[in-house]
Amino acid sequence: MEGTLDSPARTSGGGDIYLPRPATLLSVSAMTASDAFFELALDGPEDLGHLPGQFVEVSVPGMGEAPISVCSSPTRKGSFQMLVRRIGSVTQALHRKSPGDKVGIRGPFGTSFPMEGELKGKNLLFVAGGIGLAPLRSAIQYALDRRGDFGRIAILAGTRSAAERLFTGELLEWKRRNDLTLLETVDQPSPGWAGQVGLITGLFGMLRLEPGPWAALVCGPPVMYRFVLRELRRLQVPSREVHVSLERRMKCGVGKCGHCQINGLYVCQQGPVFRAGDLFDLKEAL
Amino acid sequence: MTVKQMDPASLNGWVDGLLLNRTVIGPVQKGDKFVFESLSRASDLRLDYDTTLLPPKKFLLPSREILLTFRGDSHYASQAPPDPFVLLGVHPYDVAAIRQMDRVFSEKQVDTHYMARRGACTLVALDAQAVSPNNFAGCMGTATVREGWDLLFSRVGGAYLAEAATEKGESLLRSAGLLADAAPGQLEERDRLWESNRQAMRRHVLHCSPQDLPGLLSRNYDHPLWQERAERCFSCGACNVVCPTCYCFDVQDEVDWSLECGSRCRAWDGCLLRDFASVAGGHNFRRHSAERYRHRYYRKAKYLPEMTGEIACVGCGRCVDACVARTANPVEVYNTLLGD
Amino acid sequence: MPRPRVAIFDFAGCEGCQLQIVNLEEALLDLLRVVDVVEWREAMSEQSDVFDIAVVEGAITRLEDEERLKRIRQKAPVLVALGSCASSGGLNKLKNRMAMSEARRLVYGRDGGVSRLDTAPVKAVSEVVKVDYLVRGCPIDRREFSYVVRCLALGREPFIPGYPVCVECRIRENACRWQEGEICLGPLTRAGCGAACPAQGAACLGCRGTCDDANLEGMASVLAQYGKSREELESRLAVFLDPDGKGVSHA
Amino acid sequence: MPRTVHLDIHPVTRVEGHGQLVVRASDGRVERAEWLVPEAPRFFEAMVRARRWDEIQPVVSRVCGICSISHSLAAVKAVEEALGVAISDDARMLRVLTHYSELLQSHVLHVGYLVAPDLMGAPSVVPLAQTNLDLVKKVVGLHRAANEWSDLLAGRTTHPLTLVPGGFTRVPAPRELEGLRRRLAGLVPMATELAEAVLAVAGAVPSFHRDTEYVALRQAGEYAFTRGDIASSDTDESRPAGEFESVANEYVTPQSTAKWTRWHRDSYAVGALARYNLNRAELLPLASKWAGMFGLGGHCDNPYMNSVAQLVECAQILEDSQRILDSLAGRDLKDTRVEVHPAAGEGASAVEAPRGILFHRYAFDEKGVCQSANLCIPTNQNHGNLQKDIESLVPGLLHLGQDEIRLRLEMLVRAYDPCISCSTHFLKVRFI
Ligand SMILES: Cc1cc2nc3c(=O)[nH]c(=O)nc-3n(C[C@H](O)[C@H](O)[C@H](O)COP(=O)(O)OP(=O)(O)OC[C@H]3O[C@@H](n4cnc5c(N)ncnc54)[C@H](O)[C@@H]3O)c2cc1C
Ligand code: SF4
Ligand code: SF4
Ligand code: SF4
Repeated sequence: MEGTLDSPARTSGGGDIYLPRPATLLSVSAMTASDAFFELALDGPEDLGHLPGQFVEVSVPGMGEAPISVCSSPTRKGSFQMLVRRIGSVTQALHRKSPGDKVGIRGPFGTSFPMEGELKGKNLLFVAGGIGLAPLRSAIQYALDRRGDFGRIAILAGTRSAAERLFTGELLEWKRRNDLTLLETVDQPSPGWAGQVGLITGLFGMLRLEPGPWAALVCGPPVMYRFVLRELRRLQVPSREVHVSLERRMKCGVGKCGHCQINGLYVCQQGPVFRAGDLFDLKEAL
Repeated sequence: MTVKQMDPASLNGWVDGLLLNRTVIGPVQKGDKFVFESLSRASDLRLDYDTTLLPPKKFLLPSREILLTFRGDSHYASQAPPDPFVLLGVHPYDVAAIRQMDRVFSEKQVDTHYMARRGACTLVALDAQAVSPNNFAGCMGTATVREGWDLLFSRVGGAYLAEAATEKGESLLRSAGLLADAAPGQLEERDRLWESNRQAMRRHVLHCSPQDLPGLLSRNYDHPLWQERAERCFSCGACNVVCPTCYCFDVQDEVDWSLECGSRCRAWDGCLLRDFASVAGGHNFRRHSAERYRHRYYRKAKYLPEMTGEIACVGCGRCVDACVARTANPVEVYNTLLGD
Repeated sequence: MPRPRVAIFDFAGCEGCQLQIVNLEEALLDLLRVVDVVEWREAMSEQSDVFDIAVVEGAITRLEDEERLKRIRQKAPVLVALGSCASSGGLNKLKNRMAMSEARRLVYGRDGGVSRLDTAPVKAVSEVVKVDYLVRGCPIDRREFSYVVRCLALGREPFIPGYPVCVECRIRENACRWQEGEICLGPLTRAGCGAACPAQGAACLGCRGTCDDANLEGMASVLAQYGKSREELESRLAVFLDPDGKGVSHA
Repeated sequence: MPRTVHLDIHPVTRVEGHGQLVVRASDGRVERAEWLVPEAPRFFEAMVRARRWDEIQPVVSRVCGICSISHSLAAVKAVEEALGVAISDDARMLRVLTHYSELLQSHVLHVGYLVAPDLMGAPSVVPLAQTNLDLVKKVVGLHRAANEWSDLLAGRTTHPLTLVPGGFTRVPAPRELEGLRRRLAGLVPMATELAEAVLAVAGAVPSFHRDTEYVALRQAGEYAFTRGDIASSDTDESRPAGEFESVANEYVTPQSTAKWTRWHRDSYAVGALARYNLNRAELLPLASKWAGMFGLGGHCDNPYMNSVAQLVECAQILEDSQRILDSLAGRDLKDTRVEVHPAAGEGASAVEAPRGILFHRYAFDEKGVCQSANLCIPTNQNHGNLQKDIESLVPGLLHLGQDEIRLRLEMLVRAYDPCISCSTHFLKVRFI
């Protein structure tokens, strides 16, 4: 069993679930001091075939593998995108890559935001803390590409400082659209930042949700969830309508290695996207 | 198929015959303990062993195993499957544990590495002839097993009875030549051996039925025992390493001196180890040793059973043997939760 | 990518760790293809002031050595502490248990005035300058050293276990020293050596320093179950793990 | 030809530890010719105080990474004497074998890695790997074999694990010993090729003689390494190990920071050449042949020839190991560890480390806790003699160029194979 340029790899279905498929980086660009944005395509004719919220295992031979969310929407075919924060071996190695270089891809893995299912027709509230905007972006793009399928769209985004804001071009674009509401904040006042200052929970006060069926999609650092969920309760978004994407340590992505367990749940199988209501009984979850 | 009989000398002769053209792994002595090892001659076998330091999982899920090799940035190759081998002399509780691993690695996304080893393995079980000091398989329903093996040996009186359950087992036994059928008296004796093993393998006595454990744990997440017992715990993971049902692993890449070629290896990991649930950036989802200590019991007796219907502890007692702090005894934990 | 230039320096120690580099044997020739060794007093006469990686062996025992180490650090983009002496001070720190005044009295009492003997308390390299990587052990493990060198050449973080020696010891199916009636420091000591000592029937002495969150209190409470005294434990700890007698640090 | 020379070689490279050489001469008159040891002292005697009897070996093993097996042997022997422990004959033979592995490893390292570059005009073994890869591979192969030999018996090459008071924590299986026997037999041709390669460039070994007192262990009927009495080339008198202080009369001289030792004269030499001079009659045939081949002769007082004596000892070690392994073959090696009970007492030992005779002494209280220690290390015993050699050598070198003088002096230092990291015990620390 081999996966090389000349002999297209088998997909995870029949062969070795640990064998990556080669992919080529189409573009690499720095987004902040520690985040870089990648566009890539699998070698060979196949599309990645992911759903919004799913992740892939990215390999850099010699460095290892890391789970990374696909941050682009499957509505945009041919290639896919990811946003990577430089924090360890694999992510550092990715930051050193240039267009044309190869990486290995396994997946897509995990659950997704049910954009084609129950979220259809609903109002969507996105809550993104820091790099949590990356997995949400695939769902935001999806909703914007199929704008007619959804009701109102509101996006709350927070970062620690203005310098850490991600996807600033797109944020500007979204800001200008009149079919969605974007509220942004940064934790600390930063030079050149004239917008809101304070924790993301502060944005909820500025939010006026019209009545209607709201669903929330939430992703951010571990400390954020408890406070955001409290605000969502206050806004009377039912917990079964709250979809959170969680991060855990993960080594295989396929439910074997045991690392990503939250109590009895596997983040790579029953997650990374969970319904908040399913997590309340789990002491380790939020 | 009928049960056959074999005297110990011809059993040895049969094993020596097998060794001519394949790998045979069996229990041998190491110091005053026992280990499973690749045999060089049948006379090294210690079929009277009580338990081994490590369970036979080390031949199905090696402590360190190459998953794939790579060359440059885009050439990956799966590791070739192993040659067939015979795993001989596995006690019933370890057979039960292997069955649990079989499920984990074959369900949903099939782990071809484990399954290739498993497929290459002919599993020859052996009813225990001695009971180790901390064994409680009798309480967990694994002192005897009626499935999961290809061939089962039981020592009754001066002879071994051999029963094959699969074609693999039968063909292995065929290589022993013509064997006499077991006498009815011998079969009765084997029943008595099973019954006595079920009784003897209760060196610690669980005060409830295994089926009650998930419910028991549901009620005791915040019980003070977790903290109290974890105070002595070294987070040394010995209880994970020696456990036949623990299979969690870590994956690391290594390159050779070319810096271009190398391999991706998986190695045993353990949920008691501090960094098991820590992520990049420094957050650790089970930072305190009490959280990890508790997780192990929950995983064995609640989380996995809720998925599979089976308690992920077969009562081999190895964790009790291996814990320097003497704090890893599952029966003590459950009985304390039961209030006994 | 040009080969990184490596310079090897030594301070107070037994030079056993440098010897482990020599003991790579044939692999040393491979190593020399991956890195360019520009200075190594023990093995060669060549010297150089320009290098990318400084490998420092030995503990720091004199003020003049602190100065020399600082000069090395200034020139070194990356600094690797080699072995226990450099990583933690090693067993040289046993000397610190004796009050300096007593040491001086004992020394000067007979042959006073020899300035070289006026040593300062022993320090680890990291107590004097910033250290980027530690290769622990007394002596270092050759495989681990090779692995770290390859990681540095590749530009990645080496994976060094934070867990105790018992993990590797159980994997090797060694007889546990505690069951043989000895005090083994494996449960408190960082793995990575492959449980070299228990594999040879000897108890772990803790030469690789403490593991993450080493549970010293737990160890003290376990002693009685094995009929061991706290005195005996402390004597063991003094050799490598806790030479200052301050209780095992979680560093 | 009146010459002005100003040399300050610091550090002398390709030796174990930091050494410094200072030579100053003007108008052909030597003003200063000095061997200095600027290495930091490490206070091992202080470090072992208050350690328990079973912690002595692990601690003092760290005196020196090159000769840790010798230090370990000296320590366990002295502890055994102090606590009144007698080990089995098998354990004793295994210890000799273990010791041999270190002697071979150290000698190959010294001759192959550190001295050969001088003889072949290279600054180190690194460029030799380009020009003389075959030879380097042979050296590496021998060194590896010696190390794996240590691994088998001592548990590892540096800081042995199996050597404890009472015997061995683990002994090799008979099949492992048989494997070792075969392996060692295969090394003889390899060692011979190394010896022949050195012989081919032996012309580069300088000729310099100074009448010297040599001190080494002597044991009737064997080329002594691990047991025997302390003997001198000056007299027939010998002393038991327990009286080592009366041999190594350490004294302070204003000339040096290092302490010197003297027995019958102002200084004496220890090491392979000393052992050869005292024990050459006991050499086995192959070693005798090599000694003849290199022209070591009946008594040799050219210190540069110490490296050659080391080569001769390699042959001796390989040959004697075969004899020991033959006698161990097929034997049950079970009783190789006796139980040790802590007790009050004092004990001393003498062992031939690769660099020369090594003395240890310890005293214990009734709980087996160390009360005092004294370690007397070969390189220390050589410092004074090396200084005397330098003083006598330098005037005859002044007609040479500065680089040549430097090389000759460095070669002399290297010939002694000083192990300065171990010698940093240069003041005796006594606890009262
Ligand atoms: C579902 C999911 C989606 C994710 N999506 C994204 C994304 O879109 N973008 C993004 O940037 N990140 C994402 N992450 C996080 C990302 O996977 C990690 O940051 C990444 O794995 C770090 O890999 P690395 O090799 O660079 O770091 P590593 O070098 O592996 O580790 C960095 C740190 O992790 C810890 N660590 C890692 N391995 C070990 C080990 N074996 N033993 C002990 N400690 C260890 C250590 O604390 C270490 O300092 C996602 C994670 C998950 C689970
Ligand atoms: S319970 Fe015992 S064996 Fe398990 S990690 Fe804790 S100390 Fe180690
Ligand atoms: S938890 Fe302990 S007793 Fe149960 S199977 Fe694992 S090692 Fe055996
Ligand atoms: S011998 Fe030491 S390292 Fe090994 S398991 Fe026992 S305590 Fe741990």
